[in-house]
Amino acid sequence: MTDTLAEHADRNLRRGEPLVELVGVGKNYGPIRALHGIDLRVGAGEVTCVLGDNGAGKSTLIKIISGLHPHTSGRLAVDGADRRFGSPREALDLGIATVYQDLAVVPLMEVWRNFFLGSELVSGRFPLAGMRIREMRRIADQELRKMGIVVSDIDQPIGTLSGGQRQCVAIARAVYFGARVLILDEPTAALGVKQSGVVLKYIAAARDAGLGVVFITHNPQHAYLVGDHFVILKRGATVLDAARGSVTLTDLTTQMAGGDELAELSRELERPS
Amino acid sequence: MTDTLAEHADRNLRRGEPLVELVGVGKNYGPIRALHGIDLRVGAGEVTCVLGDNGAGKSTLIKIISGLHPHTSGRLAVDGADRRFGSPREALDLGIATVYQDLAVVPLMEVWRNFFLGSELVSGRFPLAGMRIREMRRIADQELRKMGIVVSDIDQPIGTLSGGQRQCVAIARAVYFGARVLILDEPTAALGVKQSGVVLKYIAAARDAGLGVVFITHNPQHAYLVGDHFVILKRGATVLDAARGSVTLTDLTTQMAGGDELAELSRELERPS
Amino acid sequence: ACSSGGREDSGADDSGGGNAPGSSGYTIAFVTHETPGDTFWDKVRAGAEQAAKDEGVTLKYSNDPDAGKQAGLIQSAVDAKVNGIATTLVTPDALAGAVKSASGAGIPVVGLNAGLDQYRKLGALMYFGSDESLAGTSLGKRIAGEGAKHPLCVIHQTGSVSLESRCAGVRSAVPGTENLQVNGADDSAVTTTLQAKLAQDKSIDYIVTLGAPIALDAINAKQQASSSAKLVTFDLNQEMAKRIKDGQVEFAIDQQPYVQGYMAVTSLYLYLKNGNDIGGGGPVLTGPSFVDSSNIDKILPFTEKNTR
Amino acid sequence: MIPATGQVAAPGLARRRPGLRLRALLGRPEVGALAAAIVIFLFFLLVAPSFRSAASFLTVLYQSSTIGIVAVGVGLLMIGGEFDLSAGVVPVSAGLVNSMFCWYFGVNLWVGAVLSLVFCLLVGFLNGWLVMRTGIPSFLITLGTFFVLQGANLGVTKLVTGSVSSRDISAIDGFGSLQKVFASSFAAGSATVWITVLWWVLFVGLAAWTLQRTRIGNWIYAVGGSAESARAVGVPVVRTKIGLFMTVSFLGWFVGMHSLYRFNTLQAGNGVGNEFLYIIAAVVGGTLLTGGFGNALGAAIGAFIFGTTSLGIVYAGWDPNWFKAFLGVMLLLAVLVNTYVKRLSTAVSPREGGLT
Amino acid sequence: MIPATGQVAAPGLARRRPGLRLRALLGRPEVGALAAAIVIFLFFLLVAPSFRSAASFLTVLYQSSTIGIVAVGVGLLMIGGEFDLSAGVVPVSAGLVNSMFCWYFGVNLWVGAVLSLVFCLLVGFLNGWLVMRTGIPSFLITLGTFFVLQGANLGVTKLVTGSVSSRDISAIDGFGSLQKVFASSFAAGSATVWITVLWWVLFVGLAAWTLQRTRIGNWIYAVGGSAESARAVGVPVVRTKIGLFMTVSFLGWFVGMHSLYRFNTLQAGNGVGNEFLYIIAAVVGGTLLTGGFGNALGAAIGAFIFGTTSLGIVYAGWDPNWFKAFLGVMLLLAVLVNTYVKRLSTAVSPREGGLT
Ligand SMILES: Nc1ncnc2c1ncn2[C@@H]1O[C@H](COP(=O)(O)OP(=O)(O)OP(=O)(O)O)[C@@H](O)[C@H]1O
Ligand SMILES: Nc1ncnc2c1ncn2[C@@H]1O[C@H](COP(=O)(O)OP(=O)(O)OP(=O)(O)O)[C@@H](O)[C@H]1O
Ligand SMILES: [Mg+2]
Ligand SMILES: [Mg+2]
Repeated sequence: MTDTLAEHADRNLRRGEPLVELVGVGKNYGPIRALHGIDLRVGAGEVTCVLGDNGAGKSTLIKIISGLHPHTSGRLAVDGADRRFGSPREALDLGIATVYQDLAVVPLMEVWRNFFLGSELVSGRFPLAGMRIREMRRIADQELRKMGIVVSDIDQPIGTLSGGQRQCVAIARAVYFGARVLILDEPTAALGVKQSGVVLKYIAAARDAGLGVVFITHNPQHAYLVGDHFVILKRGATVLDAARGSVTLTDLTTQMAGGDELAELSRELERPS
Repeated sequence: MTDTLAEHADRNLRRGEPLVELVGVGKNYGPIRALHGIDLRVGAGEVTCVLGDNGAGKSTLIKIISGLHPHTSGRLAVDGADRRFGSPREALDLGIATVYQDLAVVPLMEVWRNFFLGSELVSGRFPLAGMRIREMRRIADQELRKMGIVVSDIDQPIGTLSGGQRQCVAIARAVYFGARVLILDEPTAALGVKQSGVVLKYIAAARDAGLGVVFITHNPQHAYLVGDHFVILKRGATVLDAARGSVTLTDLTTQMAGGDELAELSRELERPS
Repeated sequence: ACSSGGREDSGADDSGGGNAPGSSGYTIAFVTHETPGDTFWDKVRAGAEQAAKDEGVTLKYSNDPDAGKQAGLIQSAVDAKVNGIATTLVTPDALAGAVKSASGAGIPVVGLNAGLDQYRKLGALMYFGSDESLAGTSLGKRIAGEGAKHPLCVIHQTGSVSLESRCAGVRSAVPGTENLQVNGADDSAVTTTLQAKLAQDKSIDYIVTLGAPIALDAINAKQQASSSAKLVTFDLNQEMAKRIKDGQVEFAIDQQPYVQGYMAVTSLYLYLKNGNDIGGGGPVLTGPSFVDSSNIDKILPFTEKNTR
Repeated sequence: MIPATGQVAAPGLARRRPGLRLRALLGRPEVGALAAAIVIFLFFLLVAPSFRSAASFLTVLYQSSTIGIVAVGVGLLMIGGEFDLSAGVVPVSAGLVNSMFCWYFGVNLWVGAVLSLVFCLLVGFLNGWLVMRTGIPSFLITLGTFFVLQGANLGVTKLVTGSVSSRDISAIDGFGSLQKVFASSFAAGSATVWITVLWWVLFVGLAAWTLQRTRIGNWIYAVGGSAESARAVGVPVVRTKIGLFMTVSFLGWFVGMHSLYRFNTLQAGNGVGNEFLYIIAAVVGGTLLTGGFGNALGAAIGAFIFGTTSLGIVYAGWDPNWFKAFLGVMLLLAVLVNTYVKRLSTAVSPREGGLT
Repeated sequence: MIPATGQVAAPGLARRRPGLRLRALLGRPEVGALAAAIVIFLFFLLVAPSFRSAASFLTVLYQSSTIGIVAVGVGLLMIGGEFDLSAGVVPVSAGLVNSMFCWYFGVNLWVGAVLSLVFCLLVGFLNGWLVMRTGIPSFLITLGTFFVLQGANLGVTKLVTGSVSSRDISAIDGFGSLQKVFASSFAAGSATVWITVLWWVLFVGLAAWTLQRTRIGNWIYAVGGSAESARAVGVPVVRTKIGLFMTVSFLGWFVGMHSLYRFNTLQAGNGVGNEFLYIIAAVVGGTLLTGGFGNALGAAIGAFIFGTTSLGIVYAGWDPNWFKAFLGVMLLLAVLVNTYVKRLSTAVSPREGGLT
């Protein structure tokens, strides 16, 4: 699937070029202010990690970039042009693909249909043209296998897969369709060590293929393995915005947890093994 | 909330006593064999960690113990008596509380109603007796605060909370109502470092209060911090079943990932910082 | 019986007599546009069944208020190769095709209840019934004679052709006639709607209901609205007959549904058996006849037997 | 034990902000419906002079109550995620059972009323039991019951009385007392107040209490919102749903008793189509068709909107040929006002919320 | 690049096991419905001698086609997660527009037919647009349209023709050719085959193709199964749903044309209640009321079951007073067979699946 990335990547990407830029972006859900004054820059060939506590506004941020919710203040530019997405389709058409935290799958539909949903392969341009079903099933199966996921039947409703398997389908889909920007909202949350590793490799591969990646995670180790740029959100505002060179893993962990909790925790919970 | 645990724990628990025992348990979903021949023992004051790849059958296993799905073969004993749960209520009534991977919350209902759902505090025994709403709201808010989660309005529908916040509600609920056995299916998946730490402390506290804990996770570090007993599943069968004394964290990681992937990965992805 | 007011054991089955069912060997399909549960059609059917019993005919009754579906029912009777078909012709244009296919298959068709003007054109042999607009006109003439200026015609089924033509008949005699739609499936809705109308327009001097059960609701509504409008109605049933007797309803216009049913079957029987043509090439009118205080005593006992 | 770090949290954030209380009030599902009801009511006050009297208002209330009593039950059931299409004919069946049993055997009407109650509860139980047992959608199960009852009403009545309406029972013992309970009225000035209006208020109050303040109410929302989740946390899903079906048929029985003791006789073919009105009332009142959201008061207001509109058009004296068109426009208007008011108060509608 | 470790996986596991193909076939939503249809059909063959002829079968097919054509559209719409209550009166409106326009202005009937088509598509568009625009449930929006159309049908017809049915148009230009298209029939042996049956087959085939093999079908399932998820992955939810509403009204127009050119005149009050039959047909055929699951063939089979049952009872000569009761029992039977067959083939019903 890393080869998938290289194959599908837009050929015009040049490392370091800004793909998506947010300036002073804010978002209110009715009375609830979920985000305010966020600046963010996603460059080609770079991985931007967004970290933060639960409820900090990470998902809200990526929903704005992926066109799911429009922002209520500030501005969002893609390739230098100001945009205000009316629907995720517009973002997708610009090559921005997203793995949502709740995965955005349709439980009753087959795995392969979910994989290609919204970007079906058709055999003609007229509305009732048949889909290239065999090909779609093959690709879906193949891309899932690349992640180490073997579903017993690519035709089974995605609702019957395990949580992690569903997560993998969503990731595989985004990787397959993301040509310029890849956004991942806690992609490794439901995954085992092996699958997490695969996902991290994908992220690295996407970066190497010149894509801009936004990676949301709660795991500073994971973030530090692949990130070029780190943004920490707290209650809807940026509290840290640093390049890889200017922070260490320890800094990151400290900032995120508000104290090096995990180390302390190990000590606290320490017991004979 | 660790005090919550101590308060709510059954006073008759004695460390080491078997609470739940599974012998040769299996489960088929129609044609799909999700589990077979599983032996498991949950002792009072012990943490049993269940690990395994995505789709290995971990969730299926805990659904059997919590009464959500009946097993199709083998036997399940609680306190030495053979059982076959017809509904989760029966398990709950035996003091077995569960955090499901998909959380089992009702999105449109208020946070506090979700917290107390199925175990409401009422002011009388007749069917139309009023609920002690003020008290329930207070307790729900308090238990969430203990986890470091402050929802802006305890009356907001739980569907509007962030993924991690919802996860915390489900955990807080199980901890509050679990008197003898606590089952947690990937409780830290959606959580930040801080909240994960809180959850691990809960697990330790539950163990110290004499409860039996089943802890499912993809994070061997987390598992090793608190576990007394480790079970690894692979394609529905047990591949490792060991006490804390007989495995090391490295063994565990190796077993889970089929090779010490993460270390290798770090090397693979290594880049100048 | 330990409580009064209930059923009185009438002993013998008064519709007795007749031949063994089907002894004549004829099967007759009887198709109407009844909306299920209407007392009027219940009597048409009772008449038809009595005739079938008397003449040893096997009767197949079916009904559907939707014209297209009624045509379908006639078609299925043709498929089943019955010996004769009696049908109402309330929507002659819509039924023409089905009736023609029956004649084409050599099955005699008799019209009843509605379709006075068109039954010949469709190829039906005989016709028994009144005519809705004729009945409406005669009712209108009578109340006009009594000084009606502003009658209210209550339609209890939206868009029903037969009910609309009754009201149109009334209006042709009394131009001040106003229509009102009510939900005939719900007595309280009928009552309150009428009540509201009577409150809204105090000048209403006559209420014309188009079915006996609706007239009973109208009595309720009149009381509630303390209206002094007079109440007249189409069709009879037992309860309503009592209301005529005690003067709460001025009169009812009756087209003798029992006769329509009975004659339709009988005429087919005679045509099949004996080649008879009843009516001598013209329609046989079963109404309209008026039921009022002058003749109610005679008619009341029959309503109890569900034959008027 | 270990002091949980999490306890240190920005104080006051969970306190409700000043604006929130008003918003919370406005956000209640029935507020939009109430606003809509007021708009529609004022509208008819304006256009229909004869609408402006206590008598008219009470007529509207009466009409609303006959729909509203069952609509409240249907609303609860729909919040619980199920439909009951048999609700329209159950009242007629109830009345017929009572009426014909007592007429045929000549026993006191109270006996028949109790029998009829048992019968209705059984129908409700059967509906619920079949739905839960077979897993077939309630829409289909109750559609079956609807047809069966509709047919049986007609068939049995014909068999017993020889005609398609029940016989006059006003002379049978017990009529007077039953009429007092179910169908009496008293004068209030020039107007008549029907007892059903009071019963309606009572049932709505009870339903509202149950939904908001009791554990059963909690369960109703839960089984409608997500039956699987509810089951997982120990809610007795089956019992709750069966109970809801039985509530609907109980209320159906009640309205059936009213019709019977108000009109003495019943048409066996009646009631068809009312099941639909109940659903409309509930949905206009803000109940979610897919379950899990709604309110007893809302359903009552929905019934009131429907009653006001259908009678208001008559009071206004508009062309009856266009009746349904007016009704449609008014309903749409009511729903629009409802939605608009709800929008004002919350950003997240249940339709939008939930996912993502 | 880096060889993805994940590629090493148990080969053959994703290959379908031998039992799976049969199971997959049995698991298709229409198989249960088909079994039910066969059971019902055999039953009537057994009990009703006059049912055993080609003519009867074709009459049943014709009857089923008049329901089935619209039911297929309604089925698609329901899979897409929406209702259309106006579907019952749209055919009547369509016929009336055509008939009265041409009668009043004396123009060729083809002009009226096209005008009527435009009108119907507009109604469908409006339904869909309002639903998507306001966020109000389609149940309520189309209920409004239903009432408005029902009222307008009556009001306009009375205004134009002075009665409640349209005038005979068989003498106006274009009647013959239109009748050929919409309402012709030909003899097949002793029986008559109506052209609507052929159209029905065509529409079902088209709908089945669309659902299973085209991207639009994919979108229909997706917007019904989870509109938010579908939107998130770039499915044009609004366009898809509006398109579905327009499909339903297009098919309604078609059936309206058939009625008009078969019966020459139309009653303005007709069609009410049919919307319900369409929904029943779709649901009996295995469509999920909550959307996201179902099948065009299933809806067609549902219509066939309904047609067979309602005519079968007539052919069997059973007492029409009990008609509805028989219908109810038969429907329940069909649904039970359907469910049972589906159970045989899969363990996970959509009701159970999904969550947890
Ligand atoms: N309702 C169901 N119907 C059919 N198959 C199911 C169902 N639920 C689970 N399965 C299958 O059973 C297997 C085990 O699933 P389970 O959810 O127990 O995995 P898991 O170990 O919890 O995985 P994860 O770590 O991804 O949550 C999977 O192959 C899954 O596809
Ligand atoms: N649709 C919504 N309506 C109202 N409030 C919302 C909505 N979605 C999110 N919120 C609120 O916005 C805030 C930020 O939520 P968001 O989902 O962006 O957090 P997050 O950083 O992704 O958290 P997590 O790590 O737990 O996923 C939270 O307080 C949440 O309650
Ligand atoms: Mg999030
Ligand atoms: Mg799992």
